[in-house]
Amino acid sequence: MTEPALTVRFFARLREELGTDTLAVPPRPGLTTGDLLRQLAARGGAWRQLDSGRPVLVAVNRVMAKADTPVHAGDEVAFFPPVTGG
Amino acid sequence: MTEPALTVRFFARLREELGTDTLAVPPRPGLTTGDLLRQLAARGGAWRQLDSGRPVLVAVNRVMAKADTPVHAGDEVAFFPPVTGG
Amino acid sequence: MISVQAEDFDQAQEYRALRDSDTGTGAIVTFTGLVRDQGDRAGVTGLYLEHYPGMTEQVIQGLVAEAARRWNIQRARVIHRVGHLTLSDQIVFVGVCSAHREDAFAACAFLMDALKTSAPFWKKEITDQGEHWVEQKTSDIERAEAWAPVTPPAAPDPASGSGS
Amino acid sequence: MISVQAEDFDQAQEYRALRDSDTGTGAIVTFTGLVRDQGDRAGVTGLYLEHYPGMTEQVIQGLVAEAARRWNIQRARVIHRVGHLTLSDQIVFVGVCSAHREDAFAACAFLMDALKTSAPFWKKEITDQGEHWVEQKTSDIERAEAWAPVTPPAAPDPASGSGS
Repeated sequence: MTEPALTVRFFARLREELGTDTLAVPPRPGLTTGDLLRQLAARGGAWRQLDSGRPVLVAVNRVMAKADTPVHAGDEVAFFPPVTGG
Repeated sequence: MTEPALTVRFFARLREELGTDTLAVPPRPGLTTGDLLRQLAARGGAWRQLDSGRPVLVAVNRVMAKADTPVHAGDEVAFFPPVTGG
Repeated sequence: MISVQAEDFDQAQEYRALRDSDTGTGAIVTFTGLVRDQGDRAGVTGLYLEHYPGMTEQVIQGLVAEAARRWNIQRARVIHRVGHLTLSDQIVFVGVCSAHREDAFAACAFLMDALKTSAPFWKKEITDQGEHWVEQKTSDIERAEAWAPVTPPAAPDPASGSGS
Repeated sequence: MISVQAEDFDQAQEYRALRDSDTGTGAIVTFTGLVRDQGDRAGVTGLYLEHYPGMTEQVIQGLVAEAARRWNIQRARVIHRVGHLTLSDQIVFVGVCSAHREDAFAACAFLMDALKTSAPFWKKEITDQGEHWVEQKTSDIERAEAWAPVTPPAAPDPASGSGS
């Protein structure tokens, strides 16, 4: 039985600029949202903006999370710009 | 030609307790709203409450006034309890 | 626009009028006050609202003008009913529209707080046990005074006759 | 009750529902947000609103629960539209009823401020010149933080990857 992947989602400007709304990423023990963000930024190109200092918010399983929040197999991790509803 | 009287009006609880909504009072040089209030209180009975320390607001010609606001022939002076609308 | 009236009003119609005013409108805040069963005493079944015709309208005009000086608002509408009202009846409406929500919220709350303490209306509550004039609340005075720092001093001294 | 929907809503119907809730209701405050012609840039003709389905509803439920803990309110209704909207369209509705106006005003303003900064919605403005994602405003963050003293700390750290 293979371990379920992490689902990574992007919204709004990030979704558009990365040209992706969902990715499956293999989990790794001890992985945090911050690790995941840097790992994605290392893809280069538009992905670099994830690690550029521009604010990126993160939610894990639809709850706001922090850069040191651990992520596990099967989790849904979402990265998005600061929210602008209302 | 006789000088026009002061019109004195009462509202709400005062109107009810004094049994009066309008009075004509002869004007007097130098009269203030405070003088008028004490003069009316001197009638005794329910009128005493005007000078009893219970707050009484006053308007002269439909604008809020103070105890030392002068009143003149023809003015409309109104006494009433603190307001409770809204 | 200001109305002091015995008749009921239609909140939907007032909202539509505020909404139609300007393509720059981003925020509409409305307040509606209703007759509730618990006032100064329990078991309220109705209200009688007295006012000082002529002075009331003038005071409210002044409050709306002050709101328009203090905040960036596009339109304000005030309706206050008078006479006999029953449980759950609408008493008062204040609606404000603005480009921004902070101005609309502040102007609407200011108008309500100021109406409560400076417009010549008086409420008598009718209960199963009889009727009584409502007492002015210290909390209402404090709320109105909390707006004061930017307000020109306009609050009246009570012309209480108690001595000097 | 909370709705996140593409369809328009009827302010009048929402007001009626709030009004019918309780004979103890003394105050109803409503906020409606509209698409205005001047946003981050001038000449706005429409908006596109994206959200995070599932998370959005959960966040708003949490905000309404917090409002109900902090103020004495009888009912709160939140509607937020998503998708394509045009000039003067209704975007968002927050309606609150309470015995007292101070609770209704505070809860309604809190919900709007909190929605702006913590619910996962993103606005793209459409103008004659093209389209652009709206930037979060410092003033919105400050307004939301101004409610913080009584709020349990729930604000997310940006998971910015910029070093340690």
